[in-house]
Amino acid sequence: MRLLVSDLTHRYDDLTVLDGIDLALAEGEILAVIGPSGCGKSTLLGIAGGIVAPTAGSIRVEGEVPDGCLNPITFIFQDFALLPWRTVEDNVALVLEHHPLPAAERRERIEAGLRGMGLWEFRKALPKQLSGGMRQRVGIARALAVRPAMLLLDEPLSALDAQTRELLMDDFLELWRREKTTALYVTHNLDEALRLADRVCVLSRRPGRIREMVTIEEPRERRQEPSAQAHLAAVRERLWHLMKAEAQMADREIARA
Amino acid sequence: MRLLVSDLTHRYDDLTVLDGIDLALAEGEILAVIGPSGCGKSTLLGIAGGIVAPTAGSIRVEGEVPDGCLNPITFIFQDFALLPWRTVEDNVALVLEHHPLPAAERRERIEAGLRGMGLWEFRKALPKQLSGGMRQRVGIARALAVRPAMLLLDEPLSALDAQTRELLMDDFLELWRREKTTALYVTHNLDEALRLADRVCVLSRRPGRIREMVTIEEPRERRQEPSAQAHLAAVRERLWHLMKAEAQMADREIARA
Amino acid sequence: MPDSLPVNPLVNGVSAQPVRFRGGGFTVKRHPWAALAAFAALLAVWEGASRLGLASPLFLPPPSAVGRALAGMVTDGSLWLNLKASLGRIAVGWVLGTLGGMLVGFAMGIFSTARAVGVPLVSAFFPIPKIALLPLFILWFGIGEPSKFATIGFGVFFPTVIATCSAIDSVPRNLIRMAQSFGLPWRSILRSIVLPGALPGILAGFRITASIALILVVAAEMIGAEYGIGAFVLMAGNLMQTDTLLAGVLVLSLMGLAIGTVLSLLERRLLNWR
Amino acid sequence: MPDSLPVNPLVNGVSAQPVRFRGGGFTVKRHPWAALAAFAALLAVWEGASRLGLASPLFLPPPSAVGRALAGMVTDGSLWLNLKASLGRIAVGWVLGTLGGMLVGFAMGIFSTARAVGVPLVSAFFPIPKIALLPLFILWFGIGEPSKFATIGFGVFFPTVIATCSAIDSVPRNLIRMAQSFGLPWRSILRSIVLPGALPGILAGFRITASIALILVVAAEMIGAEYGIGAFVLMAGNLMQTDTLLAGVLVLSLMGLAIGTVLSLLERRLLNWR
Amino acid sequence: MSAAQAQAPAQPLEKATVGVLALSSSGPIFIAKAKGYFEKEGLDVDLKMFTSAQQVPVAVTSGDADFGVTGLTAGFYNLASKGAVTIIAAQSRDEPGFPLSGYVATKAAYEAGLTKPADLKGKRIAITTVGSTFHYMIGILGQKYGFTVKDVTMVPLQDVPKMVAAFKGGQVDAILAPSTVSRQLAADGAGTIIGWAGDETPWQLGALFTAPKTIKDRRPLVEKFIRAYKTALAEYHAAFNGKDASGALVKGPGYDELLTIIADATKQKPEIVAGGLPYVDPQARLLVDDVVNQVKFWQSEGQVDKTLDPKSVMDLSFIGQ
Ligand SMILES: Nc1ncnc2c1ncn2[C@@H]1O[C@H](COP(=O)(O)OP(=O)(O)OP(=O)(O)O)[C@@H](O)[C@H]1O
Ligand SMILES: Nc1ncnc2c1ncn2[C@@H]1O[C@H](COP(=O)(O)OP(=O)(O)OP(=O)(O)O)[C@@H](O)[C@H]1O
Ligand SMILES: [Mg+2]
Ligand SMILES: [Mg+2]
Repeated sequence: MRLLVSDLTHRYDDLTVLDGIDLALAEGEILAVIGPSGCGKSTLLGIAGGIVAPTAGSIRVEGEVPDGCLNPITFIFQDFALLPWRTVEDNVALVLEHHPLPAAERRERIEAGLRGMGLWEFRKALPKQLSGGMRQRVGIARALAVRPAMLLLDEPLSALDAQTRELLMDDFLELWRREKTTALYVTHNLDEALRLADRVCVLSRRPGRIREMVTIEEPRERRQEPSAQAHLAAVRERLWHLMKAEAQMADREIARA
Repeated sequence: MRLLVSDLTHRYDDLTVLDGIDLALAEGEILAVIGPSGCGKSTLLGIAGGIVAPTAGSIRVEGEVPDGCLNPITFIFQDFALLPWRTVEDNVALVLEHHPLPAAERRERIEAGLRGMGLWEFRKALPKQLSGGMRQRVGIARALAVRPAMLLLDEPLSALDAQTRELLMDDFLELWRREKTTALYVTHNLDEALRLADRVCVLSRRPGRIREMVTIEEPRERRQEPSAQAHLAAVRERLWHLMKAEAQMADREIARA
Repeated sequence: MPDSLPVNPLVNGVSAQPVRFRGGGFTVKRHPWAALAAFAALLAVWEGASRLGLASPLFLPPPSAVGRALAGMVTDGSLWLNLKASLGRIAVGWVLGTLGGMLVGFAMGIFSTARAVGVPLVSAFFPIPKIALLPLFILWFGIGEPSKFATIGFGVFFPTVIATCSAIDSVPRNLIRMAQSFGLPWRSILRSIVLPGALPGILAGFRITASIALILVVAAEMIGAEYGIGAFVLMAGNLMQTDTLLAGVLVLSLMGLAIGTVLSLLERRLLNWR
Repeated sequence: MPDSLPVNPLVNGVSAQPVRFRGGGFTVKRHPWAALAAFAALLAVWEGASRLGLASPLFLPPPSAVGRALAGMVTDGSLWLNLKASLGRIAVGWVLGTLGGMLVGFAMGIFSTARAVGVPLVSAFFPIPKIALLPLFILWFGIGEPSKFATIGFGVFFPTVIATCSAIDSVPRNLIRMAQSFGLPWRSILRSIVLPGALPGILAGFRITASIALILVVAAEMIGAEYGIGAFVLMAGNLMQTDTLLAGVLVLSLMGLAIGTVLSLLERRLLNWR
Repeated sequence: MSAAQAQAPAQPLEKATVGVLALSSSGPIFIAKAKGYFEKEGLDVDLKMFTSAQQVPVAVTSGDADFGVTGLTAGFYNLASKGAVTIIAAQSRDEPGFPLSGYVATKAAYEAGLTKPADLKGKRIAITTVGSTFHYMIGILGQKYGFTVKDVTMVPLQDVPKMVAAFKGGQVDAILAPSTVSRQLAADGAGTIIGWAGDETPWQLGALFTAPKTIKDRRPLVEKFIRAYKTALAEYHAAFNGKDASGALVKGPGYDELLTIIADATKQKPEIVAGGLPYVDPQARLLVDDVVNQVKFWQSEGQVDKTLDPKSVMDLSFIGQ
């Protein structure tokens, strides 16, 4: 599934947070979005997923929805958004309930999702009994249960420990290899972006504009290999530089304010 | 201020999350705590700060409280815990209100905190109008406003972008140089631990036990220098290895469940 | 892999379709005219039904007749006389009941023991019909104003207790733990966390208790009241003067509307953080 | 820098003091005996006051006398007869009022237009006193059961509307956005998100409306009822049989207590996620 | 009449409802029902019990009851003035020697000189409601002793328990209350009975009424009902209203049986009922002049429409008056 964003602008009351964003995601592409805190990354994601109405501009998708996909464009939320009154397994079941699935498949999807996230033991627990990282993992299991054609990820790993994050990134990559899910991946972690993304979109400080679009030439499969390190280091350096410039400008503006 | 934890055990109903923890923090020491998601890090912090009553064991502090310190042991929360009905500046003001401070100093502390976090522009905003990272920065500003003698930080930077995180780490280091604040720093980010901590405490998967206590020999001031990199890389390797072992064991257990 | 800028073959792809907007709804928008229109429609139907003879004027006098009765009350000054007498009773009774109820409700919301004792006591005492207790009120408080304050006050007290207590339950506990961790004294926690966090529920309770106070003014003025909207309505009912009766009821409705509007303004003011 | 293990000079430091526990409180613990003790104390004080002549037996007969009257009602079968008649009325009236109120409350909580129309209408109609309208109720609904259902139903309807509507306001909007993003149909969102999210507020509303229904059974049975706890209380009042009157009131209290207990159980059951 | 009686057993009974208060003043209706006089006329009469006099004419207006018997209040005349109800026969009346409503003075007021009904001028008197029978009784007491209702302070308290409470609490000087309550207050020592309304101001307390529409459309039904009613009235009168030479009440034929019927219907103890049995006219004749006086009184009080013609509230053709 492809995503086309053109000339997108968004304002909350009179605070402009996104200004003239143009983006195109190819089938199966993973685009990482980085940018200073508060620049409008979550807002962009919300617009792409159709739950925030943009002030101006258009956002379109194109392409076929694969078999078994129940919700083509699917979110993984920064604030988890779990139902506090449902157990872990029922939180996952929620997004399958309104689809006519055979009971066995429904069960199978839930179990696969929870086992994959290491939450099977906790399937009967309520959200209040989970740690922050565990809650995020429920959110991921829930999103994967609908077999999305396009994932919108809002800092999905920020609440996780380094090791779990590592394992989950492996899982994501596995998923992408299998399903070719297109993804818009908001993160503030350059390592994640360098590990997962095909391209990295650097947003400027608010109002968010596309500061630069950086393509990572090295194919994802080979990025762990020693030969790739030089290129990755260069990209990292570049991203770092761009971000630093933004942050400093923000700092200067704030000092003036 | 020094912290002494001895033989600490905690259970939620019949889930044991911490088991026989012994810890000692020296004056001005920064101890990073890492461990798999759900192993009890937040719980440990809660107990250290006196807001979770431990099932067994003792937790004591010792040492003088510096001038101007209004709340010796102060939290920075994983879930921000901002009052939704107060503006940014009033959220910071909250923790000063019950202290007899001259109005000028009160104002000065709030302004310094907000400017330091780049939130001065947003001082009149309500939490619902902030992004996740901005909310966390309010939480940090609030904690620093009381000039704590000991900070308990629960993944304080996890919601922030790489660059802001970098700047904040600099700020923390500056603070520590100045104030010699003791800190218990829960994180899932090895880089943060390596940059900030004197020692790193690796917790095992639930029930959390101290798996290992790793001392970083290189003084904090010199860690950015090339000469330090070899040692840091070795420590990193070691921590990585420990974490991986824990995660794998957890994985195996889950598979068996 | 596509280039980084929008000049991209896909942009002109034929099959591209806009992302369907799935959000929206479940927010409060204001429609200031809708209510006026509704009231106007209601009046029109009512008057029409009367004109067409669908409702006997004895059973349901038309709004014009009720309006005439109301106009009569205005011109002979009895409206103001009755209103003045009732407003004082409602205000004092409501304030007393609300203060008491919030006090007890806060205690029950905060202290487990108070709740353990309070919940069953409230369950047992709330359903006691005030009409049955009026003789006792007369004995204890006489037939003057105090017994009227008591009637309204008790009626307001119990719903306030329940609303306050359940509003406190809905205050997020993590905020309280945060405040405790900063060493906020207990009173500050109450004032700065519990009270504002419980405010939405308490205001919703006010909507209920304000109406109850208006209803109970009738019960209160059963106790030898010479003037008062309640006494007026009772007398009209006893004399089967349905148009006057409805005029009195209309006055109560308008008071309810006024209080409701004030509460809506308060909510918009105090709960803009939601 | 200290070693990694607890064998540390500081552990034996003289000045070390335990970290003060600052959390706790603001949670609900159960004290099953507290309520019983409170009721026992209350009864003792009441009986004592009567024995010592502090309260006139005509207006506040001692609990023993009330108990005797109640026992009399049990043995001559009149308790069951009256209770049966009233229970049906309360149940039907409450269910009708609650269903209607929840329907309207949901509509008002969800649709801005419904709210814009509904809030002022509720403010205007809620304060209409049912006691004053009894003659009109007879004219409109007759003297049979319908007018009794209407009296109780209307009394329950309005508080339910308000409680439901404000409970829906307190459902976190991010959960609704989440559900929308997963393409949940509107009805599923209502059933799976809005309804359970509003449940705490709705249950608190039930506590209020259940008691209101019990209170209103007296008003309802003012209209040509031969049997019923309300009719019984009214009749006892007219004959100045205070002990019998209080026995009837006691029955209402006990019903309130029973309903309150059921609601507490329900809350513990349905709201264990908080 | 003979035709009706002949038909009765063969035909299914005609249904009718009557609204009553559970008071001994409705005794004749209870008797007619219990002893089958309605059935004899071919009627299946259903009794609807009410707790306040105001509701009975409303129920007749709404069509929930075909007939009503209760005290005459201002509210009744207002309904009558709108053409909703018409008096067709008498019910009980206040007569000398029949203690129905007592003037009771509080101890303090009695000691301060309130010893006879004429002294009530200028006092605070608890009554049920404005427009009630008690209100009128004070009006005619004033007519007798030369004061108006403006000269007394009437404290409307809606019902007996509140009146008693206000009385006991010393909030009023006197109370005008039903005999049972009056006697109870006197027995308690809380007050002194200073007279009975029947002795001071005999008047037409209550009436049997129906809707004009019923008279128009179902005249035979009304005739049958009245016949049964009158049979019961006569029996009641014979049993309870007889006096000996000294003027004291004597038990007439069927006394115990009828008393049991009334006690059952009112759910009161027979001895209590016996103490407050009102006088009825055996032919159901109405005190027409008093009814006219009532209407005029309410009109002068501004509580009944001035345009109401007092004669128009009655249709006495059924009792041949
Ligand atoms: N509902 C809202 N009303 C008003 N302003 C809002 C609202 N939501 C977000 N904003 C503002 O929009 C800006 C962008 O918010 P957004 O959540 O998109 O940032 P972000 O890039 O995701 O930040 P972070 O990395 O911290 O999550 C912020 O400055 C915030 O103040
Ligand atoms: N209130 C509670 N009731 C019951 N169980 C709880 C409660 N809070 C936490 N737990 C359980 O305790 C364990 C540890 O929780 P804690 O929040 O301390 O983990 P953590 O190490 O901070 O995890 P993370 O890195 O994901 O934040 C988890 O398994 C969780 O299920
Ligand atoms: Mg964000
Ligand atoms: Mg945690």
